[in-house]
Amino acid sequence: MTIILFGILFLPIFSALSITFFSQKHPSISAGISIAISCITFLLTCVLCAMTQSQTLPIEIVYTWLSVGNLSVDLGFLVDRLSLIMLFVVTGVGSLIHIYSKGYMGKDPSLSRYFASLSIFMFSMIGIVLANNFLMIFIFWEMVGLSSYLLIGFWMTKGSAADAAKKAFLCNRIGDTGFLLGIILVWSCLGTLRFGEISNLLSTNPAAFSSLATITGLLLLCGVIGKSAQFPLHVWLPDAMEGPTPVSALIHAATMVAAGVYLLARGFDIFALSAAWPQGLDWLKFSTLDVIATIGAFTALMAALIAVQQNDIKRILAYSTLSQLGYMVMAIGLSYPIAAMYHLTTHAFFKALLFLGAGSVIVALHHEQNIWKMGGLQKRMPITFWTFLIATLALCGIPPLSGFFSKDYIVAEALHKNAYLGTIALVTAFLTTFYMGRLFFVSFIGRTRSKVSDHAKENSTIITMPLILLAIASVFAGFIGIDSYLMPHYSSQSLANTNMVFPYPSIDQAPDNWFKMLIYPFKHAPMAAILSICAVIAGGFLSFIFYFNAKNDILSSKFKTVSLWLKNRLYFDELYQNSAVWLQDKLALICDFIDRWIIGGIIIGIIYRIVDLIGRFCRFSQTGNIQTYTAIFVLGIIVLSYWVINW
Amino acid sequence: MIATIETYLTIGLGHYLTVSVILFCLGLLGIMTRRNILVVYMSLELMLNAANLALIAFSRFNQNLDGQIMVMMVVTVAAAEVAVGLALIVSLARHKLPIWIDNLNKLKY
Amino acid sequence: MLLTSILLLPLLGALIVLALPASLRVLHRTIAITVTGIAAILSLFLLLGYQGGIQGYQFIHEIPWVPSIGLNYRVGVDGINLGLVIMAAWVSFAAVLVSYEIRQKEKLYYFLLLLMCGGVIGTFASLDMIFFYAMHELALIPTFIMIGIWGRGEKKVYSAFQMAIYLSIGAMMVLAGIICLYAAGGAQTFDMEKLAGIYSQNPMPISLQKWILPLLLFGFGILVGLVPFHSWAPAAYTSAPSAAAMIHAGVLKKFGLYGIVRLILPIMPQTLQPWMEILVIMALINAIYCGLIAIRQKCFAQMISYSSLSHVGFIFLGIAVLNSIGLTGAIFLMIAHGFLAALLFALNGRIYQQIGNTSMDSISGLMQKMPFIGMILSATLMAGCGLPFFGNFVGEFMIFFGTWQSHYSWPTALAVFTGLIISAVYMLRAIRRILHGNLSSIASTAIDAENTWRKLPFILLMIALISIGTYPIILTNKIKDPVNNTLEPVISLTMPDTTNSDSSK
Amino acid sequence: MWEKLLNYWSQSAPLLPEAIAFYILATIAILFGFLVVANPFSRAPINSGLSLLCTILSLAGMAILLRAYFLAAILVIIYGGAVVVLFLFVLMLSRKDFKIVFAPTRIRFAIGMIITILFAMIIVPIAIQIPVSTAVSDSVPIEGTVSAIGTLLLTKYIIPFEAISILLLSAIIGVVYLSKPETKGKSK
Repeated sequence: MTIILFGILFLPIFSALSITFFSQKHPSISAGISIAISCITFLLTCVLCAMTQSQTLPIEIVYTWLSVGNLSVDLGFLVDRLSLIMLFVVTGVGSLIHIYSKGYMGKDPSLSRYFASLSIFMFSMIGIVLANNFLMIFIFWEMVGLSSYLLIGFWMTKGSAADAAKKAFLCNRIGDTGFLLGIILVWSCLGTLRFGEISNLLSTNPAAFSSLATITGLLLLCGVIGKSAQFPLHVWLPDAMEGPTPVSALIHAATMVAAGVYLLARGFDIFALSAAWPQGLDWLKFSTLDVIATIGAFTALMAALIAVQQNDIKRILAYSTLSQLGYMVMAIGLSYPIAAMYHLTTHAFFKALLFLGAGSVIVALHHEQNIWKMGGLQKRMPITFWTFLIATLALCGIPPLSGFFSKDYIVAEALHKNAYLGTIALVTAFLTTFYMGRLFFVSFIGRTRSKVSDHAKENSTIITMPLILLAIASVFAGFIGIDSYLMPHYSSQSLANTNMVFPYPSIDQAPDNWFKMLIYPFKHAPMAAILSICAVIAGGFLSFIFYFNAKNDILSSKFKTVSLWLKNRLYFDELYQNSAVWLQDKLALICDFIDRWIIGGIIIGIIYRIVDLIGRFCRFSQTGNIQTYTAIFVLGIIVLSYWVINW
Repeated sequence: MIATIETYLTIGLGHYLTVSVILFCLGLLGIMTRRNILVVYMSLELMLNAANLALIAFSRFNQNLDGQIMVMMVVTVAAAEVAVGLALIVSLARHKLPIWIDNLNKLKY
Repeated sequence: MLLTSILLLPLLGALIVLALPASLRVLHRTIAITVTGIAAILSLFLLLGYQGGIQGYQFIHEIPWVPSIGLNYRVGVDGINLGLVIMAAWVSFAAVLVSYEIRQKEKLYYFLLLLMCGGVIGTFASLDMIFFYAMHELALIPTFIMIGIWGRGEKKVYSAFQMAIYLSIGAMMVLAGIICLYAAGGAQTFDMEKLAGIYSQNPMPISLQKWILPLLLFGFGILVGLVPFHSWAPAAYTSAPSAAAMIHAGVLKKFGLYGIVRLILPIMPQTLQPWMEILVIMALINAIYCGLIAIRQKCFAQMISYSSLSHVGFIFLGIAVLNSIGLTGAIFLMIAHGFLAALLFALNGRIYQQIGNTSMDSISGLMQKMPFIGMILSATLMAGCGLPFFGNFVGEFMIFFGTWQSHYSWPTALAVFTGLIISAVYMLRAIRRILHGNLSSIASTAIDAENTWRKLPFILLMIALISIGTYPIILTNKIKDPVNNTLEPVISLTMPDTTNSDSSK
Repeated sequence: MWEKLLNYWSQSAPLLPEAIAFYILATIAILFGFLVVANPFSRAPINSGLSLLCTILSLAGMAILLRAYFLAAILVIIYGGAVVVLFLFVLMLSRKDFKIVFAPTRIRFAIGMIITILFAMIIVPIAIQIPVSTAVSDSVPIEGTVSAIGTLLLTKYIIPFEAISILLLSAIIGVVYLSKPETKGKSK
């Protein structure tokens, strides 16, 4: 067990190191090492899953990494259902994307660097998943930030890519500041950073945080906001699409951005604490979960809106990712972590598939990303077309496909708990179908809109094989009972105070065959299921009207102002540029001015002048005349001897 | 009264030291006032000799010869010093450079 | 004996270099590499041979020097200076290795460099205050000469003098403080250990502490570059040849911080608290203010100088919070920052040597020309903005936790903000400007490190940085016991009832 | 009274010659010392030189009174025979410049006098204070004979002796170098 865990965690970094040191000049060997190792980690994960079937979870293996005073940090593995699911997603999707990358990036001269970075990513992501304490999560959290930085800026000679990488890293850092402070608060209130101990402590004494509970939760949430690109810090994710498409699929759709949701699910005990504010701030009544739900809902809606008017295929998908992440975060905010994790898993499959499909199209069209220059691909690229269709339907939430189930749980819960959030969830579902329909109709269906799309050809097996596998996963992920697998993880813990409503009151009542599973949403919350299907149909229908065989975007010509705002992403980038960046720039300018002119110029200048003046004055005593010197010398002796004699 | 006369007749360390100090002060005066570099040198020699007198007197009244050895050293150093110093003065004179103290004031700011 | 041989080897090498004729250029370099290399390898035996859990110093070697005033040559290590000695030895080795850029007056250069190496190792190994001080001066004076002779840019002489004046003032204050400590102890000893013992038995009078503490604190502060006494640092480091900058910024500057830990904390606990509260604020100003200035710099060398000052702010913070987590973090960060600063200045030297300036406006796209240097540079800059698995992160987060533990809530928040964001802003900006983007014409002639010898210093320092970052317990376990001893008088004074709360969980 | 005086005479008679000699020598030394520095009649350097000679001779006499016979000889030979003669040589062999006489400016003289008097006020009282009883009898005669000084010089003071020989040697070399006539065509 230990060996397997160590293998899963450290094989990828071993691959990165061996690529860096030995095979930097041989891209194909590097690719081979990296792919092999990611597949091995996937196999090891399967073995781990099989092994844990018979054991009681969670299993915790702890080594001390650092211990000073009462601060103790572990290198610890926490294996429970949550981490197993996430591990499965990461290694599974990860190894498929490794394979796909070989086809997508095949001719790039720095392929070795690419695979080394990808391996670092796998290492860090697995680290997050397996971590048993907050600081270890933070460490790997930073490391995924690094690998994301390296991969977004992979084509570093391109200025926009380098800038996007920098932006991503900095946005993440802003979130991480809060995250680290939150970790410090957790440590100082509870004295431990291990998840297991934290939930035990909180179950015995929910008031352990006393008045700091909500602040701690909000600070930890900052990390999530940064990593999962939620509302105030969402600006980096669309720019991150400058990276290679497989990277967008793996890091910026399926796994890394979902790490925020994973963290919310992991530390749910802390987030679920009821509102408690320190004195002076107690007029703020809301709890962490309220904030989480609001941010999630807002992000979901906003991103879906922006996606409606984007033209770059990857950017549409990026905003779609934002929107879906918003769903997941909202689910957590509704104290419903299982649904969030469920949606995370299914979303990982179909969103990765969407990105890989987009990548396939991009390769076939020689790096054309504008959807208005695509079109008519269904005949020319059949595999890509069909798999992309499946993924689109899954994302929209068409019943038998996986996206339907996970999304429906969230919508149902939202409607049940809060009418506003429910409405937002439904509107977002409608918008999702609309923009995905737009994307699909414009880029795949209808006539070819440019020469490149006319000459498009289906890609080789190495690209299509992962597509097919992911398509299968996207179809069936809804039936394999991910939700019921996760249930024991939470029911075993003290979530009584969170008022969790779940489709199944207990695991025994979970539907036991696929048909029951299929109809379960209609049985459990028929209203929600029907409403969301209606929203999907409405969205699909509208997009069909607007975009089937359309020459140009009707919306942007009809609603010019709205369209302009949406196209420019509601001017968030400009806002930040003119506020935060401006402020930082001016502060730096002031400090530099003080240092250069006030400290370096005036103060040192004044001291220099004073010393200089004294020196000028004193040098008059140096007349050059020996007799003067003698006189002064003798005077000195007189004074000294007088002092010595009369003391 | 008798004892007072006796003190004048018994020549002790103090007498010699007084002479030595007076000579030393005279030499000092010469160094500080005279402008001819040669006379300054002579005044210097006067001071050295005043010191020599004191050393010899110490040697005598302390009943050991170390002071006299010291005088030997002083004399030797003085000889060397006079030789080098006069050579310098001669050299200055030969290059038609000023030899007056007031003019030898280049060593300043 | 081991310590003595580590510190004497470079000095011996310096004498050999001095004895050889100036025309044997290769030989000077070979000797320098050999002696510092052996010293560096010997220093690892310190790490291996150090026994944890033993009170007091180890590897002590003592030679009476002037017994009448209690001045002895006495070297030894405990957890606090163990890492610093090893760091000094390795940075010295790396500094000698990068010196191939020096093409004139090599004999003098290697003589001075070896003096510096011996001096920095000696500074941290000495347990006698006078030797501690004198070894620092031994390393400092060559720095001044090296900047003046082999420095860069037009202002090198000005920078050298500025540095010399600032540091002399600081060193004089420290010397005065040391003499006061000696005189006030009344035990005729310069030995730090004995002095600490004496003062813990009968504390120094408060009226005296009131004067000695600020004297020492600001003396050491000037030596480290505490804002507003920091102006010498950017100027000197920009002008210095890489080896001098590496040793000075990496190792020698830690003299002041180490001095505070050794001479102020255990000896003057009674008046410490108010000054340390001031120091917290000054440390934060150091970190934030210098960090913000670093954002504005156009010259890479200036930027890393300011970033180095900013990091020093964290170390001050770790010391000033007066608890074992913070102080352990501070000492850890001293070591990590030593490697980091050495790496940065070595890289800066390489870029300067290849391109002729280090202006971030004119250089870009260097990654294409120098993949190896570029990789090391990105890794180093990332380490500088506190990425995990590099030594700096470990030190910084310990300092953050320590600051919070001492109930400094806003300082913690500001420190975290600086450590994570401001440092990231300027470090990433440097990567973006220098390494990424299109290749600028000025950089088109640059070449990567040619062979393994040229790569070796970077690799060694990088390995050191990563190994202490991934396996910090190797140092922290050794640091924490002496740190607890150092802080014992302070803690027992300030909170007499919570002395036991420090025992680990 | 006469008896007392006779008694006193008989007691102090042995002291008298030495005392008389000392007072005479001291007077000469101080008088000529003054003439070296500030001759009220002539400010010619040659007069200073000759006065210095007289001072030195009287000092040699005092050395004899102090039983430092060898040193007395040395003083006469080296100072009187070499140093002063060297001064006189330089005076006579060089240009007229040396013989020009400058009166000291009054202010300079005044400052010099003040400082000297201050100095004397500090030092002289110390010298005068020393009690006469420190005078020694000749029961244990310590005499600065050649053999005594030579023995001491070559045993206890051998290292200073050698050092001083090196000094002399270097002085000789320096003087030779300085007084060497300049070779032509070699610019400064």
